[in-house]
Amino acid sequence: MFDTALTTADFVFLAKGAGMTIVVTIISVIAGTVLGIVFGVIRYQLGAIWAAPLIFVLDIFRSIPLLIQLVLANAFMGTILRLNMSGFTVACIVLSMYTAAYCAEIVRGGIEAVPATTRRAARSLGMSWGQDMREIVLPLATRVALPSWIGLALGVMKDSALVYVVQVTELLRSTQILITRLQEPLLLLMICGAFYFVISFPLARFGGYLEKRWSND
Amino acid sequence: MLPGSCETAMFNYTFQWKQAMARLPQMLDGAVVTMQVAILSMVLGILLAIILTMFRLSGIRILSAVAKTWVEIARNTPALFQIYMAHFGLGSFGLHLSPFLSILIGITFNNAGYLTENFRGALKAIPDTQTRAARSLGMGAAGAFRHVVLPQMLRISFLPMTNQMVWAILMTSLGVTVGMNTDLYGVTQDLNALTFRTFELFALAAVIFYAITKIVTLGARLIAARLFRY
Amino acid sequence: MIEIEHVRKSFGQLEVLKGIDLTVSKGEVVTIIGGSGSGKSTLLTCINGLEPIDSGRILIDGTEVHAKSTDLNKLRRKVGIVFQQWNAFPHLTVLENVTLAPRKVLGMARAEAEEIAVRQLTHVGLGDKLKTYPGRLSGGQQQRMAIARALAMSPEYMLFDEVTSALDPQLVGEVLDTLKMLAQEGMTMILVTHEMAFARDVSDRVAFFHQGVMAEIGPPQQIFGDPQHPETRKFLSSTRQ
Amino acid sequence: MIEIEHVRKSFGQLEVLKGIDLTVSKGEVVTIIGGSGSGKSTLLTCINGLEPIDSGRILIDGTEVHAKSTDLNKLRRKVGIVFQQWNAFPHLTVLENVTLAPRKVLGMARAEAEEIAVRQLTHVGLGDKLKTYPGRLSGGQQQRMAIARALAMSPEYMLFDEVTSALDPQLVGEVLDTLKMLAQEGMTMILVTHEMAFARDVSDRVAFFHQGVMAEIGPPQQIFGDPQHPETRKFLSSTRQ
Amino acid sequence: DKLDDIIASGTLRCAVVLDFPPMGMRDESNTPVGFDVDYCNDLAAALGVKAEIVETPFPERIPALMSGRVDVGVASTSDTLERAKTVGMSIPYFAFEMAVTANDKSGIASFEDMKGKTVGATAGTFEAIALEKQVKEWGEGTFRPYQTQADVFLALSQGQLDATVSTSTVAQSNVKTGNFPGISVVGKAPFDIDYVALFTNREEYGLINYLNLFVNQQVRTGRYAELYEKWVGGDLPSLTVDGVHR
Ligand SMILES: Nc1ncnc2c1ncn2[C@@H]1O[C@H](COP(=O)(O)OP(=O)(O)OP(=O)(O)O)[C@@H](O)[C@H]1O
Ligand SMILES: Nc1ncnc2c1ncn2[C@@H]1O[C@H](COP(=O)(O)OP(=O)(O)OP(=O)(O)O)[C@@H](O)[C@H]1O
Ligand SMILES: [Mg+2]
Ligand SMILES: [Mg+2]
Repeated sequence: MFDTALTTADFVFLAKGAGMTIVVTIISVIAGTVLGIVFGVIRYQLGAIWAAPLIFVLDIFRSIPLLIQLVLANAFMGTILRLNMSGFTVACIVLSMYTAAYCAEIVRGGIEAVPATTRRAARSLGMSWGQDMREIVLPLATRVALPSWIGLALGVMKDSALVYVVQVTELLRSTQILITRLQEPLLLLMICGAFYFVISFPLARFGGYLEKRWSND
Repeated sequence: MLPGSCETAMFNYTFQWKQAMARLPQMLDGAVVTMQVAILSMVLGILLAIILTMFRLSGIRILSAVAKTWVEIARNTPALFQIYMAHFGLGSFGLHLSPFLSILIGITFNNAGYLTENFRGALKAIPDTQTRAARSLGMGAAGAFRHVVLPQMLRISFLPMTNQMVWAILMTSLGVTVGMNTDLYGVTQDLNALTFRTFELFALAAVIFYAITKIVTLGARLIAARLFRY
Repeated sequence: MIEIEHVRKSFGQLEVLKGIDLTVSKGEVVTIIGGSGSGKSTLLTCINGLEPIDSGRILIDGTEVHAKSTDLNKLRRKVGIVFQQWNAFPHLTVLENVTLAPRKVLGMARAEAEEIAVRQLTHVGLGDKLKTYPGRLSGGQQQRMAIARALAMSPEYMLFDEVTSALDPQLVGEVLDTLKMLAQEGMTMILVTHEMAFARDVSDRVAFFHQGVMAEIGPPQQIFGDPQHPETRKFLSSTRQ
Repeated sequence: MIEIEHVRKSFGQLEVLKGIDLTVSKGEVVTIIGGSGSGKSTLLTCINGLEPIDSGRILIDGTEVHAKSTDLNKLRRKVGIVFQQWNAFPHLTVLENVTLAPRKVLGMARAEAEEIAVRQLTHVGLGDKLKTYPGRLSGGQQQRMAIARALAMSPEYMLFDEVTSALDPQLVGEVLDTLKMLAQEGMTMILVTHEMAFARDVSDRVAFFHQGVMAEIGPPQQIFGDPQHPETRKFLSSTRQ
Repeated sequence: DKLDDIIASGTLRCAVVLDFPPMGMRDESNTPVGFDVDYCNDLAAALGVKAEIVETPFPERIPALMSGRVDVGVASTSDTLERAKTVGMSIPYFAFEMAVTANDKSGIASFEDMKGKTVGATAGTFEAIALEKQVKEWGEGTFRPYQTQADVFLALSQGQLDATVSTSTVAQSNVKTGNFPGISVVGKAPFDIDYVALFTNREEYGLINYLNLFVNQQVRTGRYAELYEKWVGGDLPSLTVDGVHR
């Protein structure tokens, strides 16, 4: 179909890039979600006034281009703190915080969606705060939050294309490298785009499905 | 540690805030370009999203397929990819766009996709009886949409639109990949190449970006308060 | 004159109107009563062409509503309708709600449209709420605004679909008073209501619907005083309790 | 025994309880009546420590509810409460709703908890709904499930806050019957209700609340037959109409 | 100090730009090759350690060093005074002449012809800074910096750019590959010779001293000429400037 100079080795190279995209995404989403839950619960428990410093810090991660966050974190950890960190580590740290900042809001929204009366009922049965959180709030909030969370995870995967600035060769960067050598921008970009699409689309659909199903009851 | 106030030493690194502050006017010029791109891409994005929404509602299969494809590609591929595609992808067809146009088209494409999806949600929240009421007053389908449904749809999706605007501002930073060097990120990067004061320059850019997004969200709130008094 | 001839209408499998015949002359007030799901609302929406019909025909002053050649938008100016659910346009003030259609549909100038709107709103007792948004109005006020909005198009016929059934009891009266006033002014109206006392008071004829069929029609004295159809009796005794 | 002594409670500026005194002995059924906003619900949530109080004290079997040293989670096992709004856990089946607290709070084994749950659910007439999710239950069934859920903790006291007021009229009866059954079994209860006939029937004493004050308390015959306080008279005549 | 650290760690990490043929590029199996890659390997061999090539786009070379991700930059970095405020530069290890490469359709035949056209170069390079200044002086035409050298040539061959200024070696090498149809080298750019240096942290005098000596040795032993012949070919550029020491 296409007359192309693309070799198997090049596909392996692309696959490595895709692998990097996935690894960075998975690490950041997991770490970011754990942090996000912690931040979200703290944010909810403290209320808007006491949690103001936390809100401010998290807001920063949502108000500055990810590209700048990466460059700054890179410069800060390396140049200023002189920490000997790989680009991969920096990428994961920044993306995790970025994820956490959004995730915290999702978590808070989820918790707030659990009716106060339901929680009162749990407490009045003698359940402790922790039991209430685990047995009642967590499962109910998850229903509200999961669709948005899937959207967030996919967003992080797409945004991970920016970690090239800290010398991580992920999918889009691999594609650019191959474009350099092979000069077939259109074909290569199509392959790259298709990859993102194939991962993102079904999951996004699944999120939409969950949202629809759970908003009914 | 006030930027510009002094040269601060921290660990082994000596901050040179003055150098960065001296470039502030250039960076603010960049911020203006960033805002131009963001605002234009929003205006165009909203118009396109309205058109795509009408495509979806039209019931004409090919039109709703166009809208669907647009939305799915915009939502399921990286913005950086979309912008790169607008420049080099279209470039392979001999369509040459300036960096400004490339980034504008890239972000507009993205905005339109996300907003169309938002509008769909907003439409669901407007009861059917609204259209019925308008139609029974003798308005045509277009009139009912324009005078009754559309204003309510825009109001319901005002908050998502504000978020999208913030996104658009942040996305302008991707313009560098298509040769843009007049926006805030591009200017910062050029200055960085010149002086290599990476941390100071990008920290300053970060502060400017933060300020812009805050002003925009605040402004949006004021506008909402004025526009939507019901 | 509204002429309804053998109208049938189904939603999917469900036949909601099973051949309705009804003629409403100029100046007449016809009330439709009947159980939930008996097809009352459906008939009204068919009359002004919001719903298509399966067979039969509906003529308004001789124009067939569901004919292809009919300009429905034009026809609907003649036939005002107010629904059960409040359907105020929430993004417009009361005045804008009422002037919208005259301006956009009839192409009236703003000043003229506002003059008419103020007159109609004053008529229904909302002269002091012009700049208010519907969200700030009570349900009864919203319904009266909807009536004024329909009247501003100077319709020759008005259809009312349970305009009081979503209202708190104390708000019902003010809306019914508005309807009564309209009836006394000679407006031709078809109204669906559950307020039996009101129906008896205001109607020239009362029609009882049962499962898509017009089981009985007659003057209010007869329908309420001496119902012929067993279902009518059942219905009336259940609402009277 | 529940002893309430001079309890005061404010939400911000608004003083909701203005010094309440009430002692409920073992096996007694006390009903609280009163207008909306008079502080009835607030008092109940103070009794089981869901809300802090500003001054005074509440003792349950001699333990001060709001003392710092009190283990509230432990105390609450003694005091079951069922609220006005249904508060079923929607993600759990009826059986799981009832077994959750015994298992997690009392550390019961699943089998034992389920045995108790089935017994309580059968008691309130829901023996056939064990695997159903609350979303599929009627309001009355949900309230009965909530009662069974509270009973499964073997509480010594039960508080009921207008458990029927959000129900359709035909569902009220089944819940009231359940409450009556509990009263007959000797459960100590404080219940807030608007069902006067029921209150008269079931209570040992009836308390009338008015604007944060317990205006009057006495046996039902006296309160309903010969109310002393003018506000009580006003309230009763308005609810009787 | 850093010199000891490198020897102790057993690896020398070099920042190399890999879309800058023939200095740095990738072969068919996508492994890094080029003059700079060999140069780094030589340096590692001299230190008795293993070499690790860290790919860095042009704008990210210094950040990569500053963030401790690399030890030394072997990345064709021009030794400007501005940059020396931030990093420590060795003596020049290579010298570029600047060439103009144009899209055949643009009709550009010399540097002067670029006036008024759309021109571009790789963001953050010596030639980009010089060219942007020139475009401003001309007062007409547009300048566009791209993130990578590859993007510049891609844009050039697509016709998005009319011409570019790049090091002559890069220009020759890219035109030679045949990957970019419709472009050719049309002449020299009248910019100063671009001397490029190895760089490392500013305060690492021991390492800088070592790098200076290493560059000197590469020339002395003929290895410089050998590598030049292998990757570039033609007249060996001189690495010294008349009339001044260093
Ligand atoms: N758009 C629709 N699609 C499918 N079924 C419909 C639709 N509208 C109405 N129906 C069905 O048609 C039947 C008649 O409905 P209609 O609203 O005309 O009843 P009604 O007499 O107005 O009742 P009510 O007193 O409850 O308003 C009902 O069974 C209803 O469920
Ligand atoms: N969490 C709260 N924050 C602020 N005010 C509250 C809160 N809970 C209750 N109130 C106020 O306290 C007053 C008493 O409320 P409470 O719920 O105890 O009344 P009630 O007697 O139970 O009324 P009802 O019969 O309507 O349930 C009301 O004015 C209410 O608005
Ligand atoms: Mg109806
Ligand atoms: Mg209450």
